[in-house]
Amino acid sequence: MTEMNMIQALNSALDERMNADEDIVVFGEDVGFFGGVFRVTDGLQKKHGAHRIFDAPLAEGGFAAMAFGMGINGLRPVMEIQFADYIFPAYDQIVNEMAKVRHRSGGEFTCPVTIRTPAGGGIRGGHHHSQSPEAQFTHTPGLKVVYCSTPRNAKGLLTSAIECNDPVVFFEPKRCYRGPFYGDPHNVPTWKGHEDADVPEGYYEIPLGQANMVQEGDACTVIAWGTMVHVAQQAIKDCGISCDLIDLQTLVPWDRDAVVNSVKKTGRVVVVHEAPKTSGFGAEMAASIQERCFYHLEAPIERVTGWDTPFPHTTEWDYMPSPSRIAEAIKRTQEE
Amino acid sequence: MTEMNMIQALNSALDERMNADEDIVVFGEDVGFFGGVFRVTDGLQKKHGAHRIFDAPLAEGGFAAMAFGMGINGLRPVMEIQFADYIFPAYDQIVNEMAKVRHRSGGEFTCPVTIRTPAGGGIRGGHHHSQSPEAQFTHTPGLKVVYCSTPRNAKGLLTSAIECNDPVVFFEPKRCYRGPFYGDPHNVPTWKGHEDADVPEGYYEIPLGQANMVQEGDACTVIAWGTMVHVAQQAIKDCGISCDLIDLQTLVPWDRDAVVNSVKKTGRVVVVHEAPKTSGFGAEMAASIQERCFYHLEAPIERVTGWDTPFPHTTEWDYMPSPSRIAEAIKRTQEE
Amino acid sequence: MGEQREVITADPYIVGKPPARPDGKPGFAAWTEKPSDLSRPDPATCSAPDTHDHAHGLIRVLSDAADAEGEWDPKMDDATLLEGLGYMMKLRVFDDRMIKMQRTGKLSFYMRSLGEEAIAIAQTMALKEQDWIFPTYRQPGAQFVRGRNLVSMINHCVGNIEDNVKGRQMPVHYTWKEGRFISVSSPVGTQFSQAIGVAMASAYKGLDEACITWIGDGASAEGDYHYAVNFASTFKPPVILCVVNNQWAISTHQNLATGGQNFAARGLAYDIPCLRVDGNDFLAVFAATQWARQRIDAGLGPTHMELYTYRAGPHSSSDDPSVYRHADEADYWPGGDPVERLKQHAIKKGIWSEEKHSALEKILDEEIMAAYKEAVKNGDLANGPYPPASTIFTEVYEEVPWHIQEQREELGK
Amino acid sequence: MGEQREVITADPYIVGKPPARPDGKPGFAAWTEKPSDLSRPDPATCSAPDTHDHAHGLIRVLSDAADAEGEWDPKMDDATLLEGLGYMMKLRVFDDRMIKMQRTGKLSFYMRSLGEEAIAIAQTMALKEQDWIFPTYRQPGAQFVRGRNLVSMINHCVGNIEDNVKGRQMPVHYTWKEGRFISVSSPVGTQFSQAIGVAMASAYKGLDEACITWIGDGASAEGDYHYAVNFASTFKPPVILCVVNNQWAISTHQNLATGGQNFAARGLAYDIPCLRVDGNDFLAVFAATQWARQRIDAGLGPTHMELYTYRAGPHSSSDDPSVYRHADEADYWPGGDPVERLKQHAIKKGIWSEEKHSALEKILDEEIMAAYKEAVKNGDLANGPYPPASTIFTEVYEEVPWHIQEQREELGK
Ligand SMILES: Cc1ncc(C[n+]2csc(CCOP(=O)(O)OP(=O)(O)O)c2C)c(N)n1
Ligand SMILES: Cc1ncc(C[n+]2csc(CCOP(=O)(O)OP(=O)(O)O)c2C)c(N)n1
Ligand SMILES: [Mg+2]
Ligand SMILES: [Mg+2]
Repeated sequence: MTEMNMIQALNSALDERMNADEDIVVFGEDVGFFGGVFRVTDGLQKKHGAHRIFDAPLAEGGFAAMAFGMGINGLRPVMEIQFADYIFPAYDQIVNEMAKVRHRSGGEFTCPVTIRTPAGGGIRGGHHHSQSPEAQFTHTPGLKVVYCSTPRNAKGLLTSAIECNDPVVFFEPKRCYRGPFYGDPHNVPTWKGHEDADVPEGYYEIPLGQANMVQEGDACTVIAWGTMVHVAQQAIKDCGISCDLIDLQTLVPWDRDAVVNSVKKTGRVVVVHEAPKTSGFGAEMAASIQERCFYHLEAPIERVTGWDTPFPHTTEWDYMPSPSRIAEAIKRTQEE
Repeated sequence: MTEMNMIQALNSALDERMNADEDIVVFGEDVGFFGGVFRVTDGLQKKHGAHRIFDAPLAEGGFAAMAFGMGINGLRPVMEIQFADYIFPAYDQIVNEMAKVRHRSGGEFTCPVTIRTPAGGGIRGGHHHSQSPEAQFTHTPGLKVVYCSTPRNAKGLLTSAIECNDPVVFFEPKRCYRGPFYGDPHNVPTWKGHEDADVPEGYYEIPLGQANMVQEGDACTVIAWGTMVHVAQQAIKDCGISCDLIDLQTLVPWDRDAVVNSVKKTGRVVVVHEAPKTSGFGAEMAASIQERCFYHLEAPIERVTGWDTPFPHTTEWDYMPSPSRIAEAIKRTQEE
Repeated sequence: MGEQREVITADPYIVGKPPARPDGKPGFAAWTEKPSDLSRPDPATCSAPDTHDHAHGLIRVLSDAADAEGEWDPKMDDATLLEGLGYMMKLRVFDDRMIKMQRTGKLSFYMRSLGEEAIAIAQTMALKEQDWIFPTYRQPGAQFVRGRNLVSMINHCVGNIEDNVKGRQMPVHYTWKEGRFISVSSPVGTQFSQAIGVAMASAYKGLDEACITWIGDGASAEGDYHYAVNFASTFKPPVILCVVNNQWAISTHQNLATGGQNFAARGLAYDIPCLRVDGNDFLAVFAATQWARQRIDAGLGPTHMELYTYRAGPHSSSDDPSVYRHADEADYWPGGDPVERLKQHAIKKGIWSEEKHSALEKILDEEIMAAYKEAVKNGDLANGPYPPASTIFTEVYEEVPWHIQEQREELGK
Repeated sequence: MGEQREVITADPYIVGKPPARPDGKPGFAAWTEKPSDLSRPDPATCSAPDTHDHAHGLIRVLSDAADAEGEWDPKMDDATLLEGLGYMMKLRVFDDRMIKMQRTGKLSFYMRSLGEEAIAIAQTMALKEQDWIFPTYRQPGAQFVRGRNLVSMINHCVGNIEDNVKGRQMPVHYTWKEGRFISVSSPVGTQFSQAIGVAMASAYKGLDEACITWIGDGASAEGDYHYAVNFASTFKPPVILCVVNNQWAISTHQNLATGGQNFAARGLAYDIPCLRVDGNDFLAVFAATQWARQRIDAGLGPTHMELYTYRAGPHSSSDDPSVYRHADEADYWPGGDPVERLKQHAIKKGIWSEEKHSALEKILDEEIMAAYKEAVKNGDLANGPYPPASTIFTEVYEEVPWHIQEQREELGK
C-alpha cells in the first residue's frame, strides 16, 4: 500500500495495466509528453513509448473513432477526454458506434475502449468545465458507466474498466483529484491521511457493478457518486442522522442488491448528484427504487442535485449540492 | 378544418409559418426540391424559394451550427434531422451551444431554432432508424423537448415550437406519419376519420408545456407520448380498466398540473415510452411523481418501455411496448 | 473538373442544383481525359505534391475503344480479369434477385451497387487477403471476392434465424469477420474515421495489413471525413481512404453538397497523395488501389482517392429518383457501365464473347436462385422464422447484466 | 513551408514532436519569404486557383528592415497606423494587468493574446463597423477597436455584479452584442461553423454585413472546421475563415496535430481563395483582411486564411509551458513581435519614437488601472459581491418555467 492522491492512483492503474498488457494504448489531448492537463498520464510516455501513449489531434470525435477502430482490431485503447464537457463531439461515435458494435455484428466485433474523463464542478470552471454528463450515457445500452470518488476506487475501477471487454465511460471527479471535497470551498484537504488514499501498488481491481457501502446506518439510505460521496458524508455528519451511505461507483449496471437491501432496511432515500435534476441518474435511481421497494418506503425519495440550469462560474457554490441541502433532505425523509 | 395526415399537418404548419414570418428558413438533408424523405416539406421550396428552404450538406453537426448562427443573427431556422438516430453528430452544437447561448451571453444572444426529427420504431428500421432519443435532450437545461402524436397536435405544437424563442427539439413519431398505430403491425389504418386528423388550415397553436388528456378514467393514470399514446389507448381498451390517458406532448417543461392532478385522483401510474428503460424520460416521470404524490400512490409506478438493448430489426415487435405489456402493467397497478 | 457548378439561386447565397431535374435535359460534361494523360509515379517515393495532376485529372486505363492503355494499365492477366468480370456480374445478378425479393416482402429494404460494381470488387482484388475492408452499404461486392457464402449473405438480408447478425440490423448491413469485412453501420461516415484506428492497430501489432474504407460524396460533409483525412495525415497509418463520388446523396446532387467539385484534391493540403480515378473503369480502379497498397508496402501510409462514378439506380428500395432527377439521366452519363466496359475489353482481347457472357449470367442466376432458395428455408422477413426474441438481450454486453436479464424474463421469450 | 516535420517515432506509425522540448534547442526554419514575393490579385475577380501561391507562401508587408513593401502594402495612413499600434499596446497592458490580478485571486483564470495582438486588431480595423466578430478566447482585442468600455470588460473578467454575462462564464468569455462581438464559448471550434449561419443570416436579410471567425491550429482538427469550410464552399456566404496557427495547442505542437503543416491551402480544393499571412505583421494582416472584405463587397463570399504566428506566452494562467517546450523558445521565433515590428516601422516612418511609445504605455497603464479600480468597486471573484444567485435561474429560457422556479424557491436566494 502507498498513499496516493487520485491522480497518482489513476496513473498507477494505467501504468500497471500498460506493463501487463501490450494491447493497451493511451491517447487524448496533451496526454503524451506533457502527461495531461491534470497530470494523470505523467511520466507514462517516457516509460511506455510514444507509440503507446501519445497526443491526439484536438478532435474528440476523431480519436473516439480511432479508439473504436483499434478496439475492433484487437487493441484495448484508453482515451482521455480533457473535460467531460468536451465529450459531446464524440457522442455519436460513443452511443451509435461503440455501444452497438458487439450487438450489431452478432458478436463478431467488440470494442473494449475505456473513455476516461474529468467531470464535475468545484473548480470555478463555469458552463463548460464543470458538467457531469453521466446520465447522457446511462441511457445507452452497450455502455458501462463508472464514476470513481477516491484514490482507492479510482485505481480499482479503472483497472476493471480497462480489462472490461465492453466500452466503459469512466468519470473522474476533478474536484477530488488532489483531495476529498466536503462541500466547503475554504476547506481544501489533500488525500493525506485519508483511509481511501491507501492504494495497492500492484494489480488492484474493484469489480464493475459493485457499490461501496461507505458507512452504515439505519434511518436513511443516501446514494451518491463522485464528489458528492464526500459532500454527502459531511451532510450525514452534520445532521447527525444514522445513514447508509452508498457510493454507487458503477452506474450501469448499478448494484441492485446493495441499494435494495439498504432501502428495505431504512425505508428512506436521498439520491445526490451534481448534474441537473431533470433526467439525471437520480431519476433512474428513484424510479427503480420505488419499483422495487415500494412497500418499504416511508417517505418520498429525495433528489438533491444541481439545478436545471447551466453550471455557473462565480456562483457555483449555490449550484452544487451542499452539505446543508443534503442534510435538509435527509431530515425531510425523517419527518414523515 | 381539413382532414390531414401527420405529414400534411406538419407541412401545413411550416407553410403557414413561412408565409407569416419572413425570418423562417428551413433546411436539412433532402428537404428542398425533393421535399424530404418522408415528404414533410413537399412543395415548400417551389412556394417559398430555394433561399428559404434548401438541402443542406450531409452534416448534421454542420447544419446545426448553421442554424445556431442564423438563430443568433435574427432568423428562425427550422432544421430537419432525417432520422433521430442521426442527431448525435449535432449533439455538441445542441447541448453545449444552442441550449446555453442565451444564458452564457447574459441574454444578449438567443437561439430560436426548431429541430424537427422523425423518431421511434415500427418501420423495420433496426438499430439506426428506430431510436427515440428524447431523454438525451431532456437532461439539458435550455432546451425544450416536444413529441407530437397526431396530425392535430403535430401542427399545433410545431407552430408553437417555431414561434418559441428557445431552441426546441421536436420529435415526430414516424410510425404515425400516415396513420395511428395501435400496436398491431398487421393493422395499418390511415388517419382518415380519426378525430385528431381534423386540423385547422390556418394559424393553429398548442402551447408548449401543456399535456393533452386523451381520455379520462379513475383507476389509473397512463402517461405516454408519440406512437405510444395510441398503443396505450389500445391497451386501456383491451384491459377494460378506467384510465386517464395523458399525452404529455411537451416533455420539457412537462405539464405538472395535468399529471399531478390525475395521479392524485387515481393513485396509480403507468408511464410508457419506446426508448430504453434506464434513464428514459419515464424515470423522470416516476421520480417526480413519487416526489409530488407520494401519499396518493397506491402501487408502484410502472414503466413500460423499450428494453435496455439496441433496437432490433426483425424482432421489433418484441421490443416495442405492446398493448398487452401495457395492459399487464395497468392491471398490476390495480392488484395492490 | 472545371465544370461550371449549376445553381438555383445565387441570391442571397448560392444554392446549387443538379444539371437537370425530371423536366430538364440531363447534362454531364464530356470526359476529355484519356488513359495516356497521366503518368504513374513510383509509389515507393511519390509525395503528395507529386500527385497534383492525378488529383485534378482522372486516372483511366480503359479507353473509349475498350482498349487498356497508358501508364496505369495494370497488365492484368486474363484469368484475373475474367474473375473480376465474373464478380461484378454476380453482384449485379445478386442485387437484381434481392430487389425482386424485396418487392415481395421477403426483405424489408435493399440497396443496390448498380453502376458502382467495379469499385469494391477491383479494389478488394488489388489488396491482400489479410487487409481489412471497412465498407458502406455500397461495397458488398468485396464479399464475393473474398468468397463469402451466398446463403449466409442472403440469410442476413432476409433476417432469418441463420442471419449471422441475428436480425438486429437492416438488410445489406453485412458483417463477416472471417473475410475481414467489418460490420456495416447505418450512420454514414463513421467507418471512415474508424478505419484509421483499424489501420493503426494493424501497424501497432507489426502486421502486414492495410485497411480500406469508403465514404460517399454526400457523407464526405460529415466531421468523420475530416477526422479521417487529418488523422491519416498525422499518423500515416496503412489506410486507403476512398471517396465514392456517385454524384448523388439520395436526392441531393453534389452541386448542393459542396462548392468544390473535386473531392480527390482535398487530401493534398494534408500531405496525402491523392488520385482521382474513373470509378467505372475496372482496370483503373484496380491499378490505383494496387498503387496505394504498394505505398503501404513501402511504409508510406495513406492514400486518398476519389472514385468518380454514377449511382445508376435508386438510392435504395425506398427511393424513386424520377421525382428528383431525369428518368433517363443515366443514359447521359459519359462514364459508361463498369460491367459493359470490362466485357467489351475482354471481348476485344479475344478472351470473352457475348455467348460466354450470357452463359455466365445464366449460371450466376441459377447459383443465386439456388442460394436464395436454400436461405429462405431458414426463414425470411415475410414469414419468419426470425432469430428468437432472446437475441434482443444477448451481446449487448459480453455478459448479460442483471437488469437486462430481468427484462428478458419479463418478455418471457 | 516544406519544413521537414519532426517526429518522435515513425514506427509503427508517425508520432510528431515539436522542434524542441525543454532540454532541446528550439528551431524554426528561417523565413525566406519577402514582402515582394506575392502579387495581390484583384479581389473582385480572383478565383481559388489564383491564390495557389498565396496559400503556400506567406503574405508579408513589413520587411525585416521594418519597411512597408510589396503589393500588399495597404498604404495605411499614419493616424490609422498609430491607432492600431495603440490598440495592440492597450491589449498587452490590459493582459498584463489581468494576469497580475489573476495571481491575487481577483479572477479565476486568464488567457493572454501575447504575440498575437495584431490579428484580431488589424482584422477588425479592416472590416466594417457592422461586421460580426465571432472570436475565440484569443481575439478579445477586437473589442478595443470597437470601443468597448474597459470597465465592462473587467467587470466580466472578475465576475462581479456588473458582469454583463452575470458570472456565468469564465473570464475572457466576453459577450458584447452592441459591438457585434459574439459570445465566446469554451468548446473550441464551434464558432467556426456557426459563423457560416451568422453570415448567411446577414446575407438573407440583404444587409452589407460580413462575419469573421477564427479557429486555432489545434482546434482545426475538430469537425466544425470541416463543416465551416465545406459550407462556405457550398453557400458562399460573406464569411472570413481564419486559422490562427500559433504553433501550439496547449502542450501539443502542430507537428503532433496534423501532417500537413500548411493550414491555409486546405481551402483550395473547396474552391475558396486561400491566403497565408504573417500574423505578426500588422500591415499584412490588415491588407489580407481588407482584401477578403473586398471580395465580400463584390459578392464573392468566403476567404480562408491562415495567420502564421506564435503563442509567445503560456496557454492560460493554468499553464506552465516550460514543462513541455524550451523556456526560451520564443526567442528563436523568427516572426518577431507584432507590437515591436509596427513600432519600429512607425519610428522609421518618422511618426513615432521611443519616448512617445513609453509615454503611451504609461497612459494606457494608468487608464487600465483606473478602469480596474472602477470595476472592482463592483466586486471581484476573491471578495464578491457576485451576481445574485437568482441569476442561475434566469435566462435559461425566455421565461422561467415552473420547474426552475421551484428550484429557485428551494435555493431561497
Ligand atoms: C449520419 C447520417 N445521416 C443521415 C443518414 C441518412 N442517409 C442514408 S444514405 C444518405 C445519403 C448518402 O449519400 P452518399 O454519402 O453520397 O452515399 P451514396 O448513397 O451515394 O452511396 C443519407 C442522407 C444516415 N444514414 N446517416
Ligand atoms: C472541444 C474542446 N476540447 C478541448 C478543449 C480544451 N482546450 C482548451 S484550449 C485547447 C487548445 C486549443 O489550441 P488551439 O486551437 O491551437 O488554440 P490556441 O489556444 O493556440 O489559441 C484545448 C485542448 C476545449 N476547450 N474544447
Ligand atoms: Mg453519393
Ligand atoms: Mg494554437
